[in-house]
Amino acid sequence: MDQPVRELSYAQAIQEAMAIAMEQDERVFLMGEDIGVYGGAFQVTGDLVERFGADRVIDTPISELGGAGVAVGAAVTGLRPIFEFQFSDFATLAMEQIVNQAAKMRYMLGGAVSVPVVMRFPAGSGTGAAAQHSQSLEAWLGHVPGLKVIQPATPHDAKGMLLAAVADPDPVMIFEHKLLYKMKGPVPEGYYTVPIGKAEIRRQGRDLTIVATSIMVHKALDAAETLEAEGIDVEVVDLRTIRPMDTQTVIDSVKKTSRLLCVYEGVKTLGVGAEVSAAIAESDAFDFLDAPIVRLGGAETPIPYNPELEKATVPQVPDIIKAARDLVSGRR
Amino acid sequence: MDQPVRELSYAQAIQEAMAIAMEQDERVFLMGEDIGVYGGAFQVTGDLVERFGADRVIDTPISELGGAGVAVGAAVTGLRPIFEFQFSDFATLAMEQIVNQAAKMRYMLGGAVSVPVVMRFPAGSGTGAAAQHSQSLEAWLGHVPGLKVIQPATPHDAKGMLLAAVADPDPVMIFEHKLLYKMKGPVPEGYYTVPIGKAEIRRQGRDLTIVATSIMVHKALDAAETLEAEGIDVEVVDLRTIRPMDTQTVIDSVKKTSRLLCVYEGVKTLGVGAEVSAAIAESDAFDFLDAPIVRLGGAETPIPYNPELEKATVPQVPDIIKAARDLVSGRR
Amino acid sequence: MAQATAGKETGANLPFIYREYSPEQLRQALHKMYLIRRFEEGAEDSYTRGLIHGTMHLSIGQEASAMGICMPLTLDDQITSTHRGHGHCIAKGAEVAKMFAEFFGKTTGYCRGRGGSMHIADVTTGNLGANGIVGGGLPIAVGAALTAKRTKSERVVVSFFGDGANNEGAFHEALNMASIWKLPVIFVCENNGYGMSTSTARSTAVANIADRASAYAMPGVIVDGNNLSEVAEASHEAVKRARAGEGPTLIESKTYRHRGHSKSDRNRYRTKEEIEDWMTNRDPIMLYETQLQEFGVIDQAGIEGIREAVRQEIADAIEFAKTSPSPEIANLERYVYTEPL
Amino acid sequence: MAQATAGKETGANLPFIYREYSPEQLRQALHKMYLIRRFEEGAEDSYTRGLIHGTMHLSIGQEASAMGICMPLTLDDQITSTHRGHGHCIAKGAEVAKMFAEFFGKTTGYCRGRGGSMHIADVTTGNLGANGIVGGGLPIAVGAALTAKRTKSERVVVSFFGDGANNEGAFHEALNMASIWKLPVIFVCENNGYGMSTSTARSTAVANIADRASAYAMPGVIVDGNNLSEVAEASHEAVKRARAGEGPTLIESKTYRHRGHSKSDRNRYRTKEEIEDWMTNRDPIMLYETQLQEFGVIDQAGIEGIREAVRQEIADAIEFAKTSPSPEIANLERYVYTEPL
Ligand SMILES: Cc1ncc(C[n+]2csc(CCOP(=O)(O)OP(=O)(O)O)c2C)c(N)n1
Ligand SMILES: Cc1ncc(C[n+]2csc(CCOP(=O)(O)OP(=O)(O)O)c2C)c(N)n1
Ligand SMILES: [Mg+2]
Ligand SMILES: [Mg+2]
Repeated sequence: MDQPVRELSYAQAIQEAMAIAMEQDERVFLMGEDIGVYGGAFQVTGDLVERFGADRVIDTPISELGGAGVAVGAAVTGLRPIFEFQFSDFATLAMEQIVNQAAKMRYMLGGAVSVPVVMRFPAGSGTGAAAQHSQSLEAWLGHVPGLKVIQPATPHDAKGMLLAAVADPDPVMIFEHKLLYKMKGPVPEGYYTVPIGKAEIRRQGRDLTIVATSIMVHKALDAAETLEAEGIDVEVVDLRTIRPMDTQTVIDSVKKTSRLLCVYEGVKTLGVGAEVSAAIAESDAFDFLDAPIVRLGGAETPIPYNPELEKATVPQVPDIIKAARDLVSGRR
Repeated sequence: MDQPVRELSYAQAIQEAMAIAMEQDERVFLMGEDIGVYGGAFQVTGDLVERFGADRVIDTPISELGGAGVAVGAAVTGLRPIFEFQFSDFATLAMEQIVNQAAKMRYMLGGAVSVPVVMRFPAGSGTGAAAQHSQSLEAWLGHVPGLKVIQPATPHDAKGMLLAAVADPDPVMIFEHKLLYKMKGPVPEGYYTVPIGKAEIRRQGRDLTIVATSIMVHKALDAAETLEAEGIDVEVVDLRTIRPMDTQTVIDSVKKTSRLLCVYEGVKTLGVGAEVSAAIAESDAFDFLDAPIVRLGGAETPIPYNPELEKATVPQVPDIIKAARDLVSGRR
Repeated sequence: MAQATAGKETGANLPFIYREYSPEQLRQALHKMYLIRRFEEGAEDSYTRGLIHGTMHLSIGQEASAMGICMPLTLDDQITSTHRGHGHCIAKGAEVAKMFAEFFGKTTGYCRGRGGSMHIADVTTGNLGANGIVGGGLPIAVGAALTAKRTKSERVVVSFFGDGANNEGAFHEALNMASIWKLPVIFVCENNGYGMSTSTARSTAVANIADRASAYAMPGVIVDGNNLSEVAEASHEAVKRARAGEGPTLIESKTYRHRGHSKSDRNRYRTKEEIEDWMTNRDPIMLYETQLQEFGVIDQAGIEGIREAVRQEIADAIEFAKTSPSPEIANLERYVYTEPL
Repeated sequence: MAQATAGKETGANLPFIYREYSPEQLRQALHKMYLIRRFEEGAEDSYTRGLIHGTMHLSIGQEASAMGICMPLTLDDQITSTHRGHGHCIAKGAEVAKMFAEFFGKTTGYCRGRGGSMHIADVTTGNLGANGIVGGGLPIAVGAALTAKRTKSERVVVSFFGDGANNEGAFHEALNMASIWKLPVIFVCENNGYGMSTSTARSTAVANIADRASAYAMPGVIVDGNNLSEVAEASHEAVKRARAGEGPTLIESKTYRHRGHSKSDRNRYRTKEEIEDWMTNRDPIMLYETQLQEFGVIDQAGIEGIREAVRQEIADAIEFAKTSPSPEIANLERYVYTEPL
């Protein structure tokens, strides 16, 4: 990339991507609850309504199913909507339109249409908002053919992947961890894309591969620093896309390190790490494995309100360090 | 069990279970679309409305979200509803009430209530009903703490697990494969339960463990017959419960056979087999594995209408035979 | 269809369509209604012979509703349809050959064999698709209408749905948004008295679905859905309103399906007498035919001509479908995503 | 509360509550309204000091609505509440100490620290819980009312929700089912003019939420939500109707929240003047206090007594919460499932 690079927050990076997309293409517009004058529950749309008007930054009524369906209908007839769920938890109200319509319409119609809709899902725990405002539901949508599902972990990727999503002819679901919104990082100016479907190696290492998603990438990198001091050399793979998953990058990494740890915030059972683990266990990387594949996922509980309990439900840096140590030392 | 045993179809077994539950307990009642005089889309409720009246076999309007919520509200205030979705695909409309309310209410209220609701989901492909009436979505609900999720594979288990579900203080989700409804099998008369959370070994074997769910259990057993003639001795584990999953039974089996094949109808990626595979790959059975863990799941596509395509989307007996042969012979 | 003055008689007392359409157009409408009827009979027959699998929902008895609504629509206008959508598809302009091919699961079908009856669509004539999800098409239609408005086109969008669908949350959310944003969309409730086995009296708190229009501050119009002219007139009004930027209309078209809900209906919830009455006294094609003759737009020979033409069209279409190729298994995962060019 | 004749003055011209309740009961109502106000002020203050985390939605300005609706309810009656539910919880009978304890995340809280503000509940006094999902409580209330009807109890169920919630599909489906089954449930829309930042004019196709009642064939009643007596009178009527088996009522209680939507509101969608007007001229507690004095039910000293008692109650409650134990991490997975006894 040749463009000048600034430090932006993850939320600012997304906002900038949306602004660029709207400037470039009349068909792009935003829909969601309180994304206009309020600026969005997490201030991601911010002041975009002032720049682009209430016609292109549309406040919907509190109607997630209908709103998502309107976005699908607009996409299939030629527009390029970016639909914001206020919290990913409210996707539970719109699964019908996402899964039965957006994901399947092209297939059911034998290729007669495309559905270029982008949906954004502020996700994850850590804000004290309790069980109905803290879920990580990316595994559900990752299970649905017809959708593409991404989880950018950095401001750079948040912008580049959103622009890739808008350019994509198919429905793209973006899970954004709420605790990342304020995280800063280098973001090039102007237009660029980061490809959907490609994992990124964030740190090279020899002893152990950690595949992490979203905010867990940063926790894994933190853990890797500590582990390095102990002589454990960790490779950190940022999965970035849940569907289609870039298992090849993980396979190659595991062939090098012989050990795999999957770290994700969603509930452990049937969460994203289950797929990563299973994909490796059935690949030719299996023969390179020196130890069981370990998963660190969310606890088997709704997210609690109490902050200490809340923290304990999802993997933290010390958990990752301990799991890595155990894995490398052969402790079970 | 001491009760006399008859041959009943899977649908009849469920109907009998519901009748017994309603006879035993005034609090039990049925809700769903066209479950009254129509007898249910798959004739599972049949003539129960004549026996128990329209007050206890309640036809709802076509309002899945509201209907599921009514069931949750009735359960939390002392009744024992059994709610039928006409097709499991329509659960997409009710995920809010299932996942945010039924699954979490007890937790969010610190144990002050229980939510003894049973929901039934006719699922799966094979009926030519295309993409919006053929899905297998058990993996979604299996990802949700607070729910119990079961997939009985035989008439015997369908009855016994439904009665266990009604007796259970927590929300139990039952996925019933539509192609099983007409399958017959021995069913004891009267009341009995089959425990939720226990897998069942359907066939003992030495060379390979096949973990299968729902209709795939029967396909796996068929495959095992053919494989036996070739000298391959297959152990077939009927998983029966998705959450909480009985991984111990699978671990024990894999320690014996050293090979694992997971067969399930849901989309392969992030389907039930991903969890089975991952659970084994992180268990102490890992050290016993002589080969990669192989999964046969649904294709990465919506279910097509054309019958040949439809068949090709989900594992069939020859696919299982081939996968088993390859696994045992070390072919990849 | 373009407007013109019709028939032998003229004057303000003529039913709407005789004032609005040419005799040729009126005869074409009869032709299409026959095409719908015979298409469904042909599909039913093919199903019975095992040539079509799965299930299907026939709209026999509801042809005037589909036809009347589509009369004022241009090819640029769009519709979303339902599980009971064959009539909508044909009325909007689809070819029966490609529809049969779809039902037979062939690559020449509108959905290349991937959709079948429940997803029949012809995007080229503005049909965005039948829908397996009751109420699923309503928000999509609102979205299509948003496109129409944002792109400043003249296009209107019609969303067909059943009486049963009116109790879905999607209905509520869609009508509210269409109203607040004054979108060019027409909600057409084909009230055939039942959602599967459940009568509107048992499922719906109000006597007429149109009574709910006031909750969305839009006009609610009730028409005899078996009277082509009445349906077409209501559609005209609503289209005019929509094109003028005045927003949505809810039309309730009261009709009846002669057949069971789908292929697995024991028909325990309706009396023989009720069905008999609608079939013999209120058949929309019969009523229209009689009226056309009464106003001298067609004679018995003309009717026979249409019937024969339709018979041939259907026979040819079935033949086309039968002899078309099936999809190849190797192409199973095609159309899941948009392939790069 | 039991009925009794009130105050110094009598006669048919007295506002409803003065005819229906004893002076003691009327003073208790003021006490509770103060308790709600001071509870929320205390919570706000604790939040500012970092003693409470997460977010919260204050109902300051809406106390007459919560209180008035709950006046005719018995402890056996049930409610479902909302994200803005502190007032409902207290009005229905909960103890502020256990509420504070919950907000502080303690094991002595109503939800043992698992729920917080957004899930505050007191099942023992009939509050089935606040709800983080807008509209989420409506179907649940209908289910609770189904239980009440099936078990032939006298119980009624009240479902509180906001104006924003009225555009959710859940609203539509719930009201329709309650109506067709004639269930003893009362839908109370607390219309404070905005769903978060979106005014009802921008979100809702009708001028009044109660205008939608006709779509469900139930009475729709509009009351001044800041006038305790008006709210209580509407609630009385609806409760009578529900207990008599005549089915549901929709009450729209027009009110206003003084504070921002939650703790992260820049307040760009309302004018200072609008807020100022409601705070100074239409504060429900002030209005009620004035009226009580006017009818001689209380004097200034009495009011001071109530204020002082509430002050003490709140201080004690906060102290209780502060000194209560936190849950142990080891118990993280408790209450996910019902443990066998
Ligand atoms: C969301 C959803 N719920 C239930 C069904 C099953 N179903 C298909 S058609 C139908 C009845 C629909 O009734 P109505 O809307 O009146 O249309 P009609 O069949 O009478 O044309 C039902 C219950 C479905 N397809 N989708
Ligand atoms: C299903 C759902 N959508 C959106 C939200 C986010 N949200 C919380 S409160 C609120 C506004 C609700 O407005 P209203 O119903 O009028 O209640 P009020 O806040 O005014 O009391 C929104 C959009 C949510 N919690 N649940
Ligand atoms: Mg109908
Ligand atoms: Mg409000």
